[in-house]
Amino acid sequence: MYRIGEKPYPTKIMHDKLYELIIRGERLDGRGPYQYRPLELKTSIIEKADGSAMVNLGGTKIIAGVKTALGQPYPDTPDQANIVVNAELLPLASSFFEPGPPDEKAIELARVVDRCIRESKMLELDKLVYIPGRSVLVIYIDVYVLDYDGNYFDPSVLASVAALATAKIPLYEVKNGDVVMNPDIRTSLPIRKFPVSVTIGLLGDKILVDPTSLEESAIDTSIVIGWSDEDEMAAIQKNLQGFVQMSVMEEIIRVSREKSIELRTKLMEAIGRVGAPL
Amino acid sequence: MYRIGEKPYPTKIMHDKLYELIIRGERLDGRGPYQYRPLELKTSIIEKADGSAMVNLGGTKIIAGVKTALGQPYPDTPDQANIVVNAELLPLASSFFEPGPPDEKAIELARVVDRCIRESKMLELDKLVYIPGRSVLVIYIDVYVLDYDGNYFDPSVLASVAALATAKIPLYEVKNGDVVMNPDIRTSLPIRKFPVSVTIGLLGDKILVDPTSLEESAIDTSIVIGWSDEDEMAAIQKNLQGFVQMSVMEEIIRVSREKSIELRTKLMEAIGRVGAPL
Amino acid sequence: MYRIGEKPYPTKIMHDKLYELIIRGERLDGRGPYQYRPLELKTSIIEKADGSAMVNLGGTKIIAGVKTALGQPYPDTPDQANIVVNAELLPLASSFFEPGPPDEKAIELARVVDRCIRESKMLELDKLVYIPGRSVLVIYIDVYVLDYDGNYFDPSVLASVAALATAKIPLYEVKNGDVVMNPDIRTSLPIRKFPVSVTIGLLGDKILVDPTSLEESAIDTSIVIGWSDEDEMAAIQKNLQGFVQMSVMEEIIRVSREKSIELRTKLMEAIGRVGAPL
Amino acid sequence: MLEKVEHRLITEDGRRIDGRALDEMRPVRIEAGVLDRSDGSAYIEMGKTKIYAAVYGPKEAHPRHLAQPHKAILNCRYHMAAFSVEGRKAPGMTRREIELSKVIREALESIVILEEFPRSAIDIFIEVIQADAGTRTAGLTAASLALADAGIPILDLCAGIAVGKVEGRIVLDPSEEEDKKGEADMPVAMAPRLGSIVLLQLNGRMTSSEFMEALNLAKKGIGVLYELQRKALGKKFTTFTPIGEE
Amino acid sequence: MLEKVEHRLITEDGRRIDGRALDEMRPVRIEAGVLDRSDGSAYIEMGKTKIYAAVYGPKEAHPRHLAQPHKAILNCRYHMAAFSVEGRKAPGMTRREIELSKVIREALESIVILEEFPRSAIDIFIEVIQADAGTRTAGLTAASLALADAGIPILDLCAGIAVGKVEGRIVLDPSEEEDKKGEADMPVAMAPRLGSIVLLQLNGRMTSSEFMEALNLAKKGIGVLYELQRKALGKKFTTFTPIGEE
Amino acid sequence: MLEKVEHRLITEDGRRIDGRALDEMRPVRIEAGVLDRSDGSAYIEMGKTKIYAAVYGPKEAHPRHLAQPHKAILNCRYHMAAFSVEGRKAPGMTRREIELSKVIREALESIVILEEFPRSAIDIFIEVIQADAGTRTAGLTAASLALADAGIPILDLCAGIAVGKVEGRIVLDPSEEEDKKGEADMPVAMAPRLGSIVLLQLNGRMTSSEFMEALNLAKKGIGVLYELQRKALGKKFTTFTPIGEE
Repeated sequence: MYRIGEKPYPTKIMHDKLYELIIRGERLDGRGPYQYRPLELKTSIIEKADGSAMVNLGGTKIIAGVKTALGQPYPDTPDQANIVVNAELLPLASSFFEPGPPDEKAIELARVVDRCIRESKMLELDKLVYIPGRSVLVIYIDVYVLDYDGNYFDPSVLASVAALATAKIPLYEVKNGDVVMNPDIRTSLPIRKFPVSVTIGLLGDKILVDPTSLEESAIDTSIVIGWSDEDEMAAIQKNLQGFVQMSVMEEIIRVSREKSIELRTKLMEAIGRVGAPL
Repeated sequence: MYRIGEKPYPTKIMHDKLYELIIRGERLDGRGPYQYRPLELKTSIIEKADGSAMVNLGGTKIIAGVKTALGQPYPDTPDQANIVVNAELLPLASSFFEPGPPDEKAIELARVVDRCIRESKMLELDKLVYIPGRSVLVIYIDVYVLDYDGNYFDPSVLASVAALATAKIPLYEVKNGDVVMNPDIRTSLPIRKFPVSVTIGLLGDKILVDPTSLEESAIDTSIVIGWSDEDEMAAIQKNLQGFVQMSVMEEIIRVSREKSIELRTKLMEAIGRVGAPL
Repeated sequence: MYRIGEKPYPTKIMHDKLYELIIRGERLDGRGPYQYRPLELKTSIIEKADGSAMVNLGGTKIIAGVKTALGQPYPDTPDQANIVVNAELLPLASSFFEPGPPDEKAIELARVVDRCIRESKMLELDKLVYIPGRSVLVIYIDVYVLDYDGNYFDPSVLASVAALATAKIPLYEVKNGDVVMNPDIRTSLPIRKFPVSVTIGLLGDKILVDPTSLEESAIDTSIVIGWSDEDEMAAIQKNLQGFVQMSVMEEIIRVSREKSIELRTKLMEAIGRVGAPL
Repeated sequence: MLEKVEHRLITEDGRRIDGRALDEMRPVRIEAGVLDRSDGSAYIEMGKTKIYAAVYGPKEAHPRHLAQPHKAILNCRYHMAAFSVEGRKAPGMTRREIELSKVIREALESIVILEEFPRSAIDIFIEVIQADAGTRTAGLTAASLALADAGIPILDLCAGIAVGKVEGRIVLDPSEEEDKKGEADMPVAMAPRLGSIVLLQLNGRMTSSEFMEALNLAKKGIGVLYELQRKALGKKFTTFTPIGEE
Repeated sequence: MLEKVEHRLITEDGRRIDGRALDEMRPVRIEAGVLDRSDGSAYIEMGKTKIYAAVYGPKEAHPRHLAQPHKAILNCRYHMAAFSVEGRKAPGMTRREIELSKVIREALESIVILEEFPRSAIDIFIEVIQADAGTRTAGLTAASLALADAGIPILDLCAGIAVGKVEGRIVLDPSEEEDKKGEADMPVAMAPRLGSIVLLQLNGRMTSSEFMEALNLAKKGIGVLYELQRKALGKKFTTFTPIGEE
Repeated sequence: MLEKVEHRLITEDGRRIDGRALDEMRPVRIEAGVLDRSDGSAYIEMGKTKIYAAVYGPKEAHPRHLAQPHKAILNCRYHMAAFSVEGRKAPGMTRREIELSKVIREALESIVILEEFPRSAIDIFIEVIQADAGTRTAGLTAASLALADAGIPILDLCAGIAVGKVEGRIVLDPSEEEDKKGEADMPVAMAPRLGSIVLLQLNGRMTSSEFMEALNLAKKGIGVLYELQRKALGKKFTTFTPIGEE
């Protein structure tokens, strides 16, 4: 699988070293191939946001905040609330990130987070419509990468979903044709699913879950799979150059499904939804 | 006329060579001084546009599309429809074009096309007003240069005029003070004139019509003249550095008028308006 | 106070030279430490603006124009007119200024001018509200630096205040719930204060007022102080790298107050308000 | 006040509303060498989707600091004409166009032998003049052909197509209506001779087994496109052979 | 409900509403050397149109890759102050300002002997502080003077003026009202000693013969401006002579 | 129709509405070394204001033409998260953020010994994740700590705090409500050991004597922050000493 000369020399050495390890089921940081780094998830850390969460996944630190406002629906979805996802790879987080407007990596991250939330039907968007075609809830999700040691997809989805799941939004009511905010009551967002994503790196036909940034620089390619629940995927994004062999696809799906269940369990614990019926 | 040292050396050689040819009435590609390259014009190639046309003029390929929408008139023309012309020199078309927002050349192209259409009074803009001061038709004309071998002005005007002349726009009606689209009927734009532009290159006091990109790099200067009809000009744009001798202006006007009649005949044929009274 | 190596070599020489002079109470252009350069102020030079002024302070030339329009108030100030200040360091004015959107220096200048006007309560903004929360006057102040020989703050404030103080704006009236312009009458802006700013350069613990651009390149740091009137400051901006010793702050305030009185007198003369009760 | 009647996208006899079978793609037209100025170019039509692609390079990378000492850099711009869609797309690159430019570039980086041209750049421009579903995969198919047309050494051609899930059924090459109203849309691109996936995205819900069914259906469609690419190229370079194939 | 009464722009005795004859230009004021920091500068007033121009250079071209081995590059920015027009122009360059910067630069490139300064750049900045018709030609007239004031070698000064067609008559130096309500506006600039046109645009309709009449009228006005330019310059460099003129 | 009742911000016994004394600052938390990737970092909380700062460098300055032959350049970006404020701040740098980046950078340039690293660059990033008054001074305090954490030689740490005038009284570390409704807000930062002010701004009205009172109160608060900075640093480098201090 390895193509000579494709990577600059030091990367080639790292690639070979990682490959040698992985065929023995090992990784540089001592993890097994399918093992996530330690995960910490804290919610409600930004009092001025409707919802917020910070996730530490190994050395990757991500914060997500949710704000809501009244707005007009998009013309093609007059009876649905709007979701707007913005992600920024802060220059604080890595010497590889530059200040400035979101680049293609940040835009891809935002759009993958958006897809996991939107396509999983996580939110009951039709319940957040106040006057169809005219007034709906606009849900802003802002994701910032604060410290970056590989795999920003999975903790960004976790932080966004946790922020949404714990958000307390104003209660809006229609009075005499106007939408007014009830200042006394805050309410939860109507939630159906708890999507999570699993990022898988490939070294030839070998799988390694949750790559660090060192691993990312040396692997052949990578694929992110978003799961709505135990049985359905909602989003996929192959996201580096390189090949995925047709022959490993089934294994990728199988592993990602298994890990998604594990991540969702941790998510539910962190947001206090353990055992809660959905 | 020729100024030593003005052009880099290879350009100077090309300039001299072209000048030697033109004084014998010849050009590199075998054309006469006043001869256009072969012209092809196809309309209605983009089903999703209200009107569209593709023009091949020698090795220059241009596509124009017309879209319409309801909008507010400009404050100083409350009783006229709006025209918005945008042009892009796609990086696909030439190694001299860069990706990114329209640069000064693209903006100039858009504004010359706009001037030919607007100043010729081609469209009866006052007939596309639904509620004066509040609701008028907005006509978007988007011009893309797909392949560039010199002279993007003339085929851009041709493609834009052909797209407008063959456009089928929705029928709007005012009902109870609202403007509503009649979904069953599509109608033509009200057209008065068929403007065309003629681009003329100058080598000293010698005229050469429709320069190629090789010729453009070596000529002294260039001038674009838009004709509303056989008798009236609507737009002029001198558009490269360099001098136009006062003494050749009359000949430039004469030749451009003659060529404009020839181009308009081809345009009318291509859009099926041969013999149609205007 | 002077730190070795901090400035490039020629700047260090200039710094030392200026310091030697200033301890003798002298400056390169013959001025005393607390002396402003010659000041000229002309108003009403742009007929198309509601108010305008040009200020020459030594070799620094600044023009400010005031335009007004109807607009919506900001949500947090529903019963106040809006002030919008824009400043541009035109590339015309100095080889140090680049074309393009306002950079950090231009933005700082605009915001310091804004602060002097806003925080001094110069304008009675509550008197320019036509329909609270919906329709107020928007006052645009555009400042352009045309020629730059140091200290753009003070003449920018002077030009802006003079343009506001001499502006003739349309009279707006509320008729049947609409705000309409009375085309026959123009009126003055309601004015409470005449703020001025004083820019002070520091060479160690030595003060020099109104630095030239040569001085600016060599001084240790600089501080701009805006005075609402004889007794109250409205704005301060330390605006270069470098230290201000705590021990000189009182002297800075004292000198700036004294100079502000002098500048305000010149301003009042120039706008014909001498002796006018406020 | 009328009740919303759900449009039936698939008839009882397993036909789609445009008459196609579930595993049938729209009419395709692929041509190479359609633009003169570029070093390589291609044109593709899939139904009403119409796309030009052009390649410039290898050429000097600039700005210089972007040049890579061991290989060429590949730039890719996927762009839609303002009139290519319903309504009018505002000029300028949308976030969607920026994302698609990235995934298409990454797909093409997999097949181009970048190490042959250290310090240089290869530019790929994809211009969608009409968008009617499947533009990213059709654009990639055209771009891959344009690279070959430019004579740039590649490991293999690659081609792409979308598969969808519509009313519970897996369909090949969804139409715009199927894409919008269906449950899932999955663009896939492969380098067929290498048995490798170079682009893979999913928008919408699928189970594991549906995914595998969809992936295999995509593979079938890609095989057809691959043959059309080779034919289009054959007209120009009758001797073209992907590297390593004899 | 009132009937629109057409404003008569030209009276029966051939006068314009501001009292000028058809071939009469507005009061002009031209000065050189008005800004200290720049290498050369000028100020022009034509009626209420008020414009500064400044020149910096020749200086090192940067970024370096823009430098030309055989000549200087010339940059030009025509910009209007926000308060220069009716209403308020938003800050930032409009499409109109970008186009005019280009045509003015091309006009000036014709007269500057760029070959004298290989690898360098000359920057020209035109700042319209009040716009009341004829700004591009007045701006060019000031810029040409600023170039001479900067001591940059030029083949000739150039000057420009607009001519218009108003109620069927050709007029010199149209006012803003004539420009808006008239049938045509034609900015022209020439290098008079060389008998050459360096800028020419037309907005609006004219026949061939009207065009030639307008062009000749422009030439007349340009002659007047040229003399004013030379006088303005004379105050500074009494010995200034365009190259080749003895 | 209700009469507006003025909120009393200071009670009769000289307490503020959040219970603080006039010269009392909000609870503060300062930590160093909180982000792994950067060369130095810090975190600060002052009340609900929460800010990260990170330092990268010294490293090669690029683009190259920005490099200074005699010293390092210092870049600083003060940025607020979209969710950090009431409402939602639009992404992208506002004019306010650009100005604050400048004044914070200038403050830090005063303390960093830039001459030690000719031709290089030091980047400072300040990310406000919650803004509840005093962000520029808290951000500067964190950035100064991050510089020390990165081992970059500095003349002294610097720390900042705002002082305000509220209902005629000078208060330390105004809350957001005091900032909005009060008469003046004055951010101050000092390098305490050097007795020098590195940042000073005033928004609002103060007399000379009020100003001096406010400045002295700021100095007091800064002293407290300075000790907290040194403690935070001590946990990492117990031997840290500002240059020249023995």
